[in-house]
Amino acid sequence: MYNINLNSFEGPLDLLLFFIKRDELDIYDIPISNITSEFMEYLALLERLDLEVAGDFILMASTLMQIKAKMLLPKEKDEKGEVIDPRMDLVNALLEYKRYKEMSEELSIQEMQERRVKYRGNFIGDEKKDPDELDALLKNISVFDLVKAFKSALEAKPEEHVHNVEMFNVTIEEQMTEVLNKTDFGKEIKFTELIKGMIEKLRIVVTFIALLELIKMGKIGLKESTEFNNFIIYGTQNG
Amino acid sequence: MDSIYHSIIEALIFSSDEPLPTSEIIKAIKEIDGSETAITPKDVEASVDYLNEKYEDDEKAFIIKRIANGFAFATKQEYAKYVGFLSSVKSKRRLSQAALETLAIIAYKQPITKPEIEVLRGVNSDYMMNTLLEKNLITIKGRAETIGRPLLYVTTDEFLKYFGLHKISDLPKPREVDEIMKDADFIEEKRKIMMNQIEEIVENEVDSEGDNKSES
Amino acid sequence: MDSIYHSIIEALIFSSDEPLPTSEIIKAIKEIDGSETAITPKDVEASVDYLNEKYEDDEKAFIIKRIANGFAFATKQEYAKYVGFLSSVKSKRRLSQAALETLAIIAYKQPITKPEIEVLRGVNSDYMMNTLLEKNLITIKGRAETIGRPLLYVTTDEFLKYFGLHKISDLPKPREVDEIMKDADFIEEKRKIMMNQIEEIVENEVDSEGDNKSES
Repeated sequence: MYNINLNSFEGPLDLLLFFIKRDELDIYDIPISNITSEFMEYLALLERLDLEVAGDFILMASTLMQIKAKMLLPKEKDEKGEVIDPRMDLVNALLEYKRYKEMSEELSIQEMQERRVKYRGNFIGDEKKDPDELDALLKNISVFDLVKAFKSALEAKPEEHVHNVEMFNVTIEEQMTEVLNKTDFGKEIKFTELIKGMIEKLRIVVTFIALLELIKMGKIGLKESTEFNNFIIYGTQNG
Repeated sequence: MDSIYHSIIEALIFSSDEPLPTSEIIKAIKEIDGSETAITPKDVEASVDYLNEKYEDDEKAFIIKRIANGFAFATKQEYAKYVGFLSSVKSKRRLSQAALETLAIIAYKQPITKPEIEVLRGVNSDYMMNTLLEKNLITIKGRAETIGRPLLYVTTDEFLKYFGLHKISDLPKPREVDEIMKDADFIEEKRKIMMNQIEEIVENEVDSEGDNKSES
Repeated sequence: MDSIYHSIIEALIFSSDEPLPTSEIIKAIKEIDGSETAITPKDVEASVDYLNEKYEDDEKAFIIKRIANGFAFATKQEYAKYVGFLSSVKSKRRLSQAALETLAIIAYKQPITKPEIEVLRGVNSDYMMNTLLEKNLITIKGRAETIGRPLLYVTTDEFLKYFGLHKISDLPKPREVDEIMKDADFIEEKRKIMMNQIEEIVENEVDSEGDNKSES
């Protein structure tokens, strides 16, 4: 990759590392004057192409010039009396950046390997059954939930049939049979579906009592539905 | 048919997102191994039967089923209880989009009443509120002084912990969110075009210098 | 542990559409078979090892992988060509160098703020952060206690899944700065060898991806 592929420079640090590598420079002793002029040539090239030069590159150019100027001045010393190399911060930044650039190579390897692996694709065939102990069944449903669902079912009914006082024969036993038929062989039915089409409040009330009776007998189970004020009824007997 | 194809067919069915028809299996194999590869629908059927016998012998928890004109892996019925429990736990655990939306409104507008939340969301939010209360992500803190004195909801410490925040004011500000999500595609596109242009020119220049060792 | 649990664990992992943590496996088993069931995380680990040995012996096309803090079934690399041809899932574009670089910094230094990332990379990283957030490879988790209280970024489980890692500590350790310049080309060499090994297959994959070749 010694061809200059500008697309692969992720920023000024990357470009500087490229120069260092290409010219086999000692990173701890960068010829700051040379590298600054290389860097400036690159910026000039961008300008020649009439392209907007990214701020990050301009910032680096000014940093390089600052270092270059400092190199010409008498050396500063720290508290211990040791000479401060004006290039030190830049060198540290380059090394730290290089470190993560390496790690991105590692990630790239991981990425390639992982792309060759596929996870299981579809799950529609899996047999699923909710745990069928009574405890688990009623775990998240309280009597309060039942009453709430019942109440909301009643409230949702249109009021117009209130005056139609009719005689109709519906018994708890009949409704129990109906519920059992609908939940035969472990089939499931939503409460709202069960009472769908029941116009008379009395029929809903009787059905509800039938439900309570069947739960008591352990012939059906209830479980939570994702819908508000609804629950799912299902048979616990196979046939 | 070479026995290697048992494993290839196994891999294909395993990784397919849909039940995989015989024709697709043959197509994939011929595409990779060459169109002259001798493999017929009968071979595929035989291979699946062979695999299923092996799973039976080895007491694997899964088999290959014929579903909707294709083959798909499925766990066996014996394990339905366990699998069912797992999936019910999972569906409960995931914070749905609706719950998240409700939570977001409460987090940013707290303290807030349920009617206010419902005006903002435009839907009844009883179920969501219950879910969030159950998960201890929100709680009730007093009543509003307005008519009916509705309950006021606030987020909990659990909420802060979950999102790694010290206090509520640490939530990203709407302005910050805008900034994070702002459409930077434009800038990136521009950069790419620019880079491609320069690349060409620089490569020409470098080539003419003549001293570049070309690797890769 | 009873050997029946091998099959149950197999079924549980097989049926899960996301990596399944040990704790979930134990929970499901105890929920169904009773809380007194004697099964420990070590048992689960041993069971997975046992199952994988069996898959190896029986030349199955898949194994159980440890990934994103859990277990998941996955095809072996040998079948990449075939499954790659079939599926569109992985034909996503690979991450750009800039994205990988930004991710590497976040992965190793998390939690980290955007200003810190930009100092390390030496470039404005708005676009990259935005891309990584959108791909759900990173997310926001709280704020730093420093001036301005900038947002803190961390990697996600999706990140682990994308790179096939079990946990963050599985990432190769970065080398000390001193070592880096001594043999600067070490990792690049390693990558090249790696690349050559799988070049052929990757090319096949790229070919079947068809349309996105603009990155290099």
